[in-house]
Amino acid sequence: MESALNWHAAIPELALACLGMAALMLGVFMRRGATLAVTMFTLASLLLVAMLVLAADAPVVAFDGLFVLDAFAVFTKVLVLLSAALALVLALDWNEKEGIDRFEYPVLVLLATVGMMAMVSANDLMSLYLGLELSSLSLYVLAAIHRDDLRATEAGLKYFVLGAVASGMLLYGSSLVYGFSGSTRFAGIAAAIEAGPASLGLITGLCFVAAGLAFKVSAVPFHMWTPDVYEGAPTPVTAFFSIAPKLAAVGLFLRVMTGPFGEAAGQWTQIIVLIAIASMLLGAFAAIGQSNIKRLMAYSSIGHIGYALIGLAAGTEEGIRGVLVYMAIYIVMNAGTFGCIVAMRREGRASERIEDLAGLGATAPGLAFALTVFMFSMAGIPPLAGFFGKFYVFMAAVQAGLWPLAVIGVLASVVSAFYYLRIVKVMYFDPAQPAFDPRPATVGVVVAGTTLFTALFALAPAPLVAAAGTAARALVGG
Amino acid sequence: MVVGLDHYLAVAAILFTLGIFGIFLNRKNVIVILMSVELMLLAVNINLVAFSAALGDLTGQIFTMLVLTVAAAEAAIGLAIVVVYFRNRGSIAVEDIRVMKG
Amino acid sequence: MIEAGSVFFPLLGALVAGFLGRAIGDRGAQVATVGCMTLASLCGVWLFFDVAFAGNARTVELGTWIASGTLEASWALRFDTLSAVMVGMVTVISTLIHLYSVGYMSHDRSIPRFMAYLSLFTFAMLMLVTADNLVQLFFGWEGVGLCSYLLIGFWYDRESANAAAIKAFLVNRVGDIGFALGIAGVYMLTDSVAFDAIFAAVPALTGRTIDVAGISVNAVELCGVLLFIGAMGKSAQLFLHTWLPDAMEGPTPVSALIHAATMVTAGVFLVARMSPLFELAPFALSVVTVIGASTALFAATVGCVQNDIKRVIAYSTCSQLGYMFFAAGVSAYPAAIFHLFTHAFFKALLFLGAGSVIHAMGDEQDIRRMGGIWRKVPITYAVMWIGSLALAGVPFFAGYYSKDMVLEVAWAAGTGVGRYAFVCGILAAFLTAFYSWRLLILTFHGAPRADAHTMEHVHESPPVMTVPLILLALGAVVAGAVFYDPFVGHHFGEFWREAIRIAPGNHAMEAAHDVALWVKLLPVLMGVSGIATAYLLYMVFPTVPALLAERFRGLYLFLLNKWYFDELYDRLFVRPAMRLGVALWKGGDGGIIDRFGPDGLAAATVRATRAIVRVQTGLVYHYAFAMLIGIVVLVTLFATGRL
Amino acid sequence: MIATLAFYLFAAVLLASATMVVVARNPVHAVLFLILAFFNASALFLLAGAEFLALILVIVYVGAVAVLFLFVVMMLDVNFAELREGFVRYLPIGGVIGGILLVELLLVGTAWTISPQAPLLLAEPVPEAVTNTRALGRLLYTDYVYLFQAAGLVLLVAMVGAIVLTLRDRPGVRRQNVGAQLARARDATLAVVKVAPGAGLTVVPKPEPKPDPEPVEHGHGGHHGGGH
Amino acid sequence: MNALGFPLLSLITFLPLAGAAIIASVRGDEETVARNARWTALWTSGIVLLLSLILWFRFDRTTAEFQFVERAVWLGEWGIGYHMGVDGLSVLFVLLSTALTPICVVASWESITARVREYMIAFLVLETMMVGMFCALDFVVFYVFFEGVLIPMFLIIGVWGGPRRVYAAFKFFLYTLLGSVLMLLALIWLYLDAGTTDIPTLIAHRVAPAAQVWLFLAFFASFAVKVPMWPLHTWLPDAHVEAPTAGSVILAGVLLKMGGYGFLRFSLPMLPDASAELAPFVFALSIVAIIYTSLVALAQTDVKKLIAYSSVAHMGLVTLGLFTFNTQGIEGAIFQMLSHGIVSGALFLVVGVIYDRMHTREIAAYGGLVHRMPRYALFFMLFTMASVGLPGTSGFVGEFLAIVGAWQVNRLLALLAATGMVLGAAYMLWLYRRVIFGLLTKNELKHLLDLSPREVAVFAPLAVLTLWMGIYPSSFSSFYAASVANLIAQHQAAIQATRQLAGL
Repeated sequence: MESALNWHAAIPELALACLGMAALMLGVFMRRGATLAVTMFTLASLLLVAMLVLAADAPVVAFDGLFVLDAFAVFTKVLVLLSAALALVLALDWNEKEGIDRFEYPVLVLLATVGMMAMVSANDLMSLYLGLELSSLSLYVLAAIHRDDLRATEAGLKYFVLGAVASGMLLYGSSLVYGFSGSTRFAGIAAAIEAGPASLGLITGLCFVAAGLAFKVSAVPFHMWTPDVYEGAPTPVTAFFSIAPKLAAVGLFLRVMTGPFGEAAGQWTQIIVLIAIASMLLGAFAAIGQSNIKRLMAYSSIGHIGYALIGLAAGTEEGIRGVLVYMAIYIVMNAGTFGCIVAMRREGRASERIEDLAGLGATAPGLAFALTVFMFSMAGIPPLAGFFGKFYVFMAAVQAGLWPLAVIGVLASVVSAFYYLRIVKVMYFDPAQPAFDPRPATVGVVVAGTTLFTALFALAPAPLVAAAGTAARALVGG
Repeated sequence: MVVGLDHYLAVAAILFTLGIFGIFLNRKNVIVILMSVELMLLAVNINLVAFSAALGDLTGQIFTMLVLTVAAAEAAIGLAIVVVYFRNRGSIAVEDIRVMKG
Repeated sequence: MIEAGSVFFPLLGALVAGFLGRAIGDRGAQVATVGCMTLASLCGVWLFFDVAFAGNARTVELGTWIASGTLEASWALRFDTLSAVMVGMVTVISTLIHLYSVGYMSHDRSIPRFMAYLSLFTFAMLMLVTADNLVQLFFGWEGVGLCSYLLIGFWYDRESANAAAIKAFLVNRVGDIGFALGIAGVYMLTDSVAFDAIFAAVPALTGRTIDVAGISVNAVELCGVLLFIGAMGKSAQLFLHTWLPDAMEGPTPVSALIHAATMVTAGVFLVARMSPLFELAPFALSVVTVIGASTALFAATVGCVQNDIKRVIAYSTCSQLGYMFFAAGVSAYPAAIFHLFTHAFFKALLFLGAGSVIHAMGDEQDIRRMGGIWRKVPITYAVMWIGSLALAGVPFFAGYYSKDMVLEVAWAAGTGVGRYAFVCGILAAFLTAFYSWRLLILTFHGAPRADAHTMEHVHESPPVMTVPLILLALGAVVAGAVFYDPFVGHHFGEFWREAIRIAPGNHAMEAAHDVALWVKLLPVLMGVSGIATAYLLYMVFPTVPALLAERFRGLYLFLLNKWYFDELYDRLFVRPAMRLGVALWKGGDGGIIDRFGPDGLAAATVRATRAIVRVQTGLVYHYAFAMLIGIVVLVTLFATGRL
Repeated sequence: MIATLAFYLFAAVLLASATMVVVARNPVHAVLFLILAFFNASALFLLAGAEFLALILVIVYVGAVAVLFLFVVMMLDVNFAELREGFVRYLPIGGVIGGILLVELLLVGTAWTISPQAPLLLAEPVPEAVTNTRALGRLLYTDYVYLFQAAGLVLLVAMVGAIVLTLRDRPGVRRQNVGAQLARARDATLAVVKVAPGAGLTVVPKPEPKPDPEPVEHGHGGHHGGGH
Repeated sequence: MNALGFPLLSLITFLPLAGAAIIASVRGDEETVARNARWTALWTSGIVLLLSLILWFRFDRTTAEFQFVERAVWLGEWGIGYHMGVDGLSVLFVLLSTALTPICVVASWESITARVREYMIAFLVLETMMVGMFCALDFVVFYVFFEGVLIPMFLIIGVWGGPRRVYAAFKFFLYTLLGSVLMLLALIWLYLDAGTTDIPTLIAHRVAPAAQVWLFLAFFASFAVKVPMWPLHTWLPDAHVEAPTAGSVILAGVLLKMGGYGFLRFSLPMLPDASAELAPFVFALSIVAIIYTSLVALAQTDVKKLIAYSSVAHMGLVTLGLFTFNTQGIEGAIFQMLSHGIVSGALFLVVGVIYDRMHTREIAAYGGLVHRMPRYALFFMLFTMASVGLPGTSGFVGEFLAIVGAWQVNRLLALLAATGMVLGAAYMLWLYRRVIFGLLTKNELKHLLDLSPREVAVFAPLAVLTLWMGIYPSSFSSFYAASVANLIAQHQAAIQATRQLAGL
């Protein structure tokens, strides 16, 4: 057990937390234009910290084993920071138009990001819990930040209640794991499991922990909050929800299942398989009937989590790599898609219905093209980026011999292609509606960037795959 | 510790189950749900403390402290959300919270 | 060059008339095609003598066509006696018919197109007969089929013409299945499609069997039968004959050229060409004989009661083709080709004569509305007589030599099927003479049955039509006598050389010269009595035929309706195919595949979606309950999984 | 023996009051039962030897959290609610599922075995001869300072969150602006007017009020205005 | 690189994308954009065609080796890389794709008036996908292009299609996607088994016979839908009918070939045992396809649907030929695919001509067109005859060879396959008769104009190709003869090896 404090491993987190507080002060003491300034400050902070993360030398175990910084954490953190930044950019204009341009917004996003970074670096059940709660609490508030909007507050309430239940489950599981293994350190738990047949208590604890984490990644059957929260929360918040916390939660899920519980893989593989199958199927089927695009994206994200979990179910290095590649691509696609959704404003009001997109191909060809790229990519059609994510997770599944999972996965992807296509259909085949309001430059930049990434990923997929491979190796060992 | 760990665990288990029951059998108002969550956390704390005592390890107690801290923060945020929701909806009856569904 | 010229001049003519027709006008097109045909026929005749009589058989390779593994079919012009005979005959007759068409079609709207089709047809026919491999033969085979289709449907405004054209094409295609499979079979046996290689390889194949749907059959026999099925289609033999009478929807020169002289005889040519193979396939030959003989009789019976002048001749053609086949069937290929050769002259003559009559009568084809015009169209009348005499086998006309020969070889073969063929042939000879004179008498003699207006305008055809008639009549008179010796005389082998191979055991040809006298006389006797019967019934007692028709009404209708083959096929194939098509479309594709396939899946998906979405009630406690169920299931699974 | 009895007593009261929290019709009663439950839990902590936590539970929970609950319940003036039919309808299925869970958890509790490795894995064995509070404190501020800081951030988030959600600036509320008050010049407020004799007070000219130098901003101008 | 010194195949593949980018960057009013889009598309596809002609001249026909090979690191994964090249099996399909695209562009010149820019972009992207697919020598690269085709095609059908375009587009997309995702799994399995997705290596790789069946079925799911084989064909009539003319041309001309090419490139060489074992199953489906769809075609009242069903029947002959494993069968199948690409494409263009004028595809709405449109009738006749398989046209060679191939495997099979000769003639001639022949009685038809010079320019190259392929097919078959021989030799060796193993 490391006794050194090694606090420098947590410099990015510390820096971000301090910058967050500075941002808070900035917001408090600035009067005019505070929101813009704080947002810019926050963006700068996020990018700065991303660089800090990249500069950190991994692997380091810090704080008496509470905290770990390895390639996996670096990979995930960088993506979390980037996606948080993307979500913030999307919020800039939208919040102002909706009258929720409060400087606490970026601060909360930043604090949530700190929590997420802590999550993916967690090496102990307690740091796991604190990181999780730090991000969750911020997210609850963000969901309800449009406090005069019934749907936003309902979203916040539902998210909070269910989130609290989930964290209760996670905690209960943590307590059992602690009790039966004698340690909260991941290494200790792993050692305990390795030592002998895992006791019933430990296994039950594992179940509860898994359930709590499954809630965070919104995997079936712990997904029920997702559609309502996605629909109700302000669109930039939904965008944020669908990328950064998702990624962090998946990262955490991966770390917990492969780290402390890695030795019990034989026990949980089938569970993950079941959850993955259920998520893929539900994501595919439930989205078909939706008329609200945010709700549709919620189901879509549930489905995507199902695919990502395929890699976890495989449990191999390739599987983890697949998950990471998948999530990285997923984040970009989702950021872009939500960028398009943010741009859906007509006569000053946000529109969320899929029918509102009708004829977008004629009225806003660029936006329609971008959304088309994202939809086909999400459906997993090559040569767009989404295909490669699927390719890698399915490769892991096939390698692990998880044929039912793979077959159901590809079939579900066909079903899900249906509703992605429907959006394309509405945009291109249906008669045009009045044009949307001109979209702000910030959104345009995000959408353009993500579109380019999604469309051209096929040209140079190697760097991302290699980085994910390194990260995966750090997690499950060479 | 004077009584066996299993007793503590049993109490915690019952308490936890009660908390869960409170959540999905409750039709009255959301605050009761928040209170049920508090019960669940309490059960966790009992577990942790009991394990801590049984193992002779302080980690459990540290964990409990953290849980208490977070639970307080959670309660604050939860109640704040309940308040803003009440302002919008004029009700916090659980069955009224279903603008979004499907 | 001569070789290529004889084949490709018609193509040149066709292309010029077809593509430049608008530029060079009707006259230009006529000149171009007739000119090209004349050149071709000069080449053809020269080749006929050079190859057949001088013995300079040769093959001109033009290039590779299809090459796939060992299957190599080249574009080649093979001139041996058989081809040379055909080339000479085809080019000459085609030239005459081209010439005739200039007059006959002079009032048509699309003369260039007609001339182009005719020339194109001739080209295809020449490609057929000069093929040195089965595939090129098939090319010509299908090419003539296409032209036949185009020419039958030449007057595309007419529904009946279109229907007849399609019918001709489709029935031919049925035969072509046999042909194509026959080629495949031959290729598989001999590893080649070129004649020389096939003929070289065939003798080694005797007794080789091949598996067909689990049954082992003699491979050579199978190929023979399949090839003969192809021949049946093209030559309108029984069961696949139905298209030929309908094909008379085409302009008369077409009937003369395609449906009498050349194309329909391609089947006979095929059997003769494949004689080395057929000689090793006695069963296939028996089939050929039986089908040929039956067709000869069947078509003759139908011909007796038809009222359309061209249809009568068409059935007659059908019947004569039957003769040729049964001759071939008893291994007397020279006799078959000889009959083919003479038949080309007199049958073309008959058709063109009929065309002249139709022309004179103002496009009337029903002999019941003719009569009493013989004085007005003397040349036509004369040539029709000549043609009929030749057809009936009256001595010293062309038909006499060839038909007698055919009947003699049938008898001389000495086999059961040979005897059957002889009997059928004799009966058919009687009927042939009968319907020929029935036609002559009803058309030219008796009281005029056309309206006065038509009668006024009855006139002899212009020279451009009568000259070809006369030339053909000449052929119909002398072709038999002149070519009897080389074709089927005692030394026929020196004439045909390698072109026709007859197995040593089959000696019908030789024996035919030594048959009993009654065998030689009987056909003539039957012909004469047929003529007499017709004279009695239609000239002397013109009321009797109607009475007979009334008396034997069933038989009459049976014959009139051509043994109800069309109706049978309609019921058996055409209508079921259409019904099946609709059923498979609506029921199969729509009702089953789509309903349970994509559409069914889509509907099921939507149902599943509704059910799943219903779970998402929006109520927090339901959500929490779902989580509870989830955790319980997880724990239970884990717990029980460990037990 | 007494301790055992005490355990059963406190545990029984704890569970009973927890049940009442769930089923009480009056939310205020529910909060009060919650407080009772906390007290009993605190007692159980004591029995388990966690004095510091026991006191924290009472002080933090009862003193702050439970009171906050009470406050909100009263503020929102939630009506008494009937147990709706849903309760009865869902009770059987809910009961079954919940029952299974309970059985499973109890099974865990009773049939437990601590991993044989556990003694070796203990991160922080209870030190001898140090009070519970001191031991905890030593740990919290040394090895676990990371967690301590993180918990602090959690509280910060809670604070920011609660404020951002619930604080409202009511437009039109007058606020004391100390700076403005101090910066006020005499000239701006006082006008010495010579009143012509006989003219009366009818035409006293008022000085033009200066425009507010810092207009109250919408939204978040008030966080530093006090009140929190 | 390769003998040419520059990456020809990549250039051919990706040049259309450059064209698409140019079109996308054009600004201006609608008319300007449309005009620019048309011309840019024409120039781009024309240049691509010219470049691809280098293949025609520089391709070494004596070898079965891959030529013009290019390699590059791509996924970073060991065994998966960017690998392009052509051999005899694929080179003609590349040419077919590059030849049909400019024709489609010209054919759409006037008939597409809405969103011309997007239309032309879609076609150029489509060209990239098609060409790339035929050039790919890495399975993953192949898959990327294979699936990528769906995107532009979906849009082409959906945006510029007929009244039921949405249904058709979805059916097309989902149906084919369903098939290909299963292939993806097989691809992955193969990769894990062989450690590479490099096609030449995979061909040399031996897969355990037991696994072959599963892989075969997975491949089959993809290729059989694409071909399409009965009973997976129902997307085709819908897609064809609703697609705009040029879309139908590409669909019939190239997209259907992707299935046949897939069988040829993957199923046959990589899974020889399963291919041999399941050949009867394929035969049965092919025969059903030939007869069933021909009968259905007979019952059609819609011109395009009739031709669409005829495609299914013709492709039935292709699958039949492919699985005979003899020279004639496979060469016949390849030739039939090429010929069908030209002929059915031409037939859809033929339909497009009258559809552009009359805006109906009902057969009953036509009749007697020959009176007004003799040139049109001529072209229609030529392509009809080619479709019927008349010797001298391209349609005959493939059909005949396939039947010859089938005969060597099974006589009954050949007989049933040959029935298509009759049925095909029946529906095509009947169609021709109803549309072209007869009296011109319908008033609205009386003012039709014959083919414009632009339309003649569209048909003339196709007509020339049809006749050229029919009269001198050797100039085409010489491309693939060596490759087919090699394929068969390898197949027989593989079967032999399996037998020996089983014998031991």
